[in-house]
Amino acid sequence: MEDFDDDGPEIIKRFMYVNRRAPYGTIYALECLEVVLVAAAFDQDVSVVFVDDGVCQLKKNQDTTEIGMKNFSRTYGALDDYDVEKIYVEKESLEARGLTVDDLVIPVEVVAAAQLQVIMAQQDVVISS
Amino acid sequence: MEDFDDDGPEIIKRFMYVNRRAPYGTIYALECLEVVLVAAAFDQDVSVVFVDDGVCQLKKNQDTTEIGMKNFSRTYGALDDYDVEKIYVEKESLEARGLTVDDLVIPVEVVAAAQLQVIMAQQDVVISS
Amino acid sequence: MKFGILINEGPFTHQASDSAYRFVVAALAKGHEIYRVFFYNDGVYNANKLSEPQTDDRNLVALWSALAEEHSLDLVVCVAAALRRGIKDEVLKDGFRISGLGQLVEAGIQADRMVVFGD
Amino acid sequence: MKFGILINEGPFTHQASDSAYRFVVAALAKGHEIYRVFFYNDGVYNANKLSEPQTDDRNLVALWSALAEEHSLDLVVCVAAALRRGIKDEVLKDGFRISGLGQLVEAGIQADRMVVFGD
Amino acid sequence: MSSMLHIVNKSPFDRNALDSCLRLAGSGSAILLIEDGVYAAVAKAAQADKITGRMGDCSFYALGPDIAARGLSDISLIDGIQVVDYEGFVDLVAEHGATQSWL
Amino acid sequence: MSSMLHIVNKSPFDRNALDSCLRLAGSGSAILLIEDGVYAAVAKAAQADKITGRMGDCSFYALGPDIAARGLSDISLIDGIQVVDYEGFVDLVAEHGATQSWL
Repeated sequence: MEDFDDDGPEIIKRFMYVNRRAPYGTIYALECLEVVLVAAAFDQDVSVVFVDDGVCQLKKNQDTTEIGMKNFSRTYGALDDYDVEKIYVEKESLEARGLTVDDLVIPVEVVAAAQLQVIMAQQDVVISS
Repeated sequence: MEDFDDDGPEIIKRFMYVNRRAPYGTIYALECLEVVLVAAAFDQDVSVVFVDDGVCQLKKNQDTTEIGMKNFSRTYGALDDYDVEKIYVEKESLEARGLTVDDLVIPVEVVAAAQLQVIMAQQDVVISS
Repeated sequence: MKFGILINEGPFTHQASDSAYRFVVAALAKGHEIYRVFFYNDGVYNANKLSEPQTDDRNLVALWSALAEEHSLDLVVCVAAALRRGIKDEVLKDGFRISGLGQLVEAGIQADRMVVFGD
Repeated sequence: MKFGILINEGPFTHQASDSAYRFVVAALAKGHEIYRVFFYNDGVYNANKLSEPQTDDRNLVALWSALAEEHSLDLVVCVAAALRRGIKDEVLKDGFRISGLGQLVEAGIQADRMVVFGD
Repeated sequence: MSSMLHIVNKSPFDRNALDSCLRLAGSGSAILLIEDGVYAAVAKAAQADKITGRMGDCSFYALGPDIAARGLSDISLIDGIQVVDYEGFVDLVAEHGATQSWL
Repeated sequence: MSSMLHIVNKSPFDRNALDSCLRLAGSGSAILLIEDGVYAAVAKAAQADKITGRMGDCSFYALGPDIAARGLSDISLIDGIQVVDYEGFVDLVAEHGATQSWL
């Protein structure tokens, strides 16, 4: 893994990865997850947000056998192993889709839109896809 | 131009091309227009519908100089030369976007959703993009 | 019954080509005929033989090509859409051919049903 | 100021690459520095040298390549996204290089601002 | 010509495709939800009344493989939506008149 | 860190991007409409109240080149939306904190 300490004083920034899309219908969910797993190896302050249809990425019991696509929902469980611990799900988005935290494949912090406003405003870099 | 008369009895079908996207933000408007111009050369019953953001394709006074993309809005004027005469714009879509027929680059038939339901239901082939 | 298929998106980014592929497999299994599969817009990327998915992922370029060989499918890539996107003979997968938009219209005329898959 | 740019869509189908190109030109004109342009998702298609737009249309692949040469821009194509989409060295336009996702994260760290262009 | 088959592949939360389909599909149409369109089939979703409002004069279908992929097999769907597989999708196309995809 | 810049490139009629941006952008944010996002700037559009409702606590901008391309130069925009060119876009990014694109 790359190490940028030699380039000067270490920079630690707040990175937020924003997921607003459902899985499988488009590749954005999967390719964003691939970015987050790489980003976790850098010594930065990483958070991942699921809002709008992004919350659907975390739905339990995904079974892609019949659509022939790779089921990557279990990979979200690896975020914890990579020390990505700030995982936020917007309350309003979850409720609008008829879901609760019990439906999700990993433990998350459910935040209301008003709280998420504050968290987003604290970021240095926001990557959306 | 291809001629399929030799393949058997001539088939005349009702083809409808449905435009639901704004121009420039995506290429669908332009590439759909390219299909319609080719389709016009076949001896079929062609209609073109503009609904939702598709109505924005026909807005007058488009000037793409500063975005560096090709302005294809004048090409809609060629539909008449190609004998494509059934051009429908949904009334509700036009109004929601604050537009009127005077804002459009070509003469069209403005139809209410209830009429468009009937026209769509009469088609043999519906091509959307 | 004869089906015509139009695919407007490439492999991977949207599910369109996956859905179309499974529809075609199911139609063939039921004894229907596929008159033609036409690739338009970003759909032309489905014909790129350089595509190399991860080994645990599906490879739509290869799947379409194999299905075409097995069932003599006519897979047509739009020349105008392909040229601007850099899909040319040198990267064209076996089983696909490049031709004009007239092939789409002709499929609409000759097939009993046309089904469009896109974004 | 140093800008990092992320482009998630290819040329033609979405305006993302056009908008990013015009943003970068304007930033350079104002004396800013472009730390890196990173191409992800379908953005990797911007590097396909076989792309051949109509003569009266813009050619983003060529425009990015020329801008990179003129201003020594670092245009990085994500290797994982590119491999599955068939963008490899044999079709890579001059001025682009293929590398890993770490280059995107590094751009986020080193640049003062990151701007994302996509669908 | 028999009634049309409308196909919606977009989430009703993200796009206007379902709205437009429901506005423009004639009485007696069949409406099939595929890909991200299947999120519209969830009974407890905020958008569910859009479909229930047309349940009387249209028939609704949802593609089972897309429901399963998205983990919705353990979720209640709107009463009256029929789940089909890809072969059922083919049958729907064959049994109806023209097919319109609301991309 | 100064306030954020939010970028919306989607039509408010087709997608939920503007809705989500307006729900999650904090007070004092700058919101820039580009590409198909500029349709949200039309004063007579049915969606105009979405932006006027946040005009008090956010600042709104729209990209002139995208407005001109779509033929909206002869149309009234919502009062208070400032039109900028690409150099103005660059300035907005430089003058604010993080930039968030609502794709």
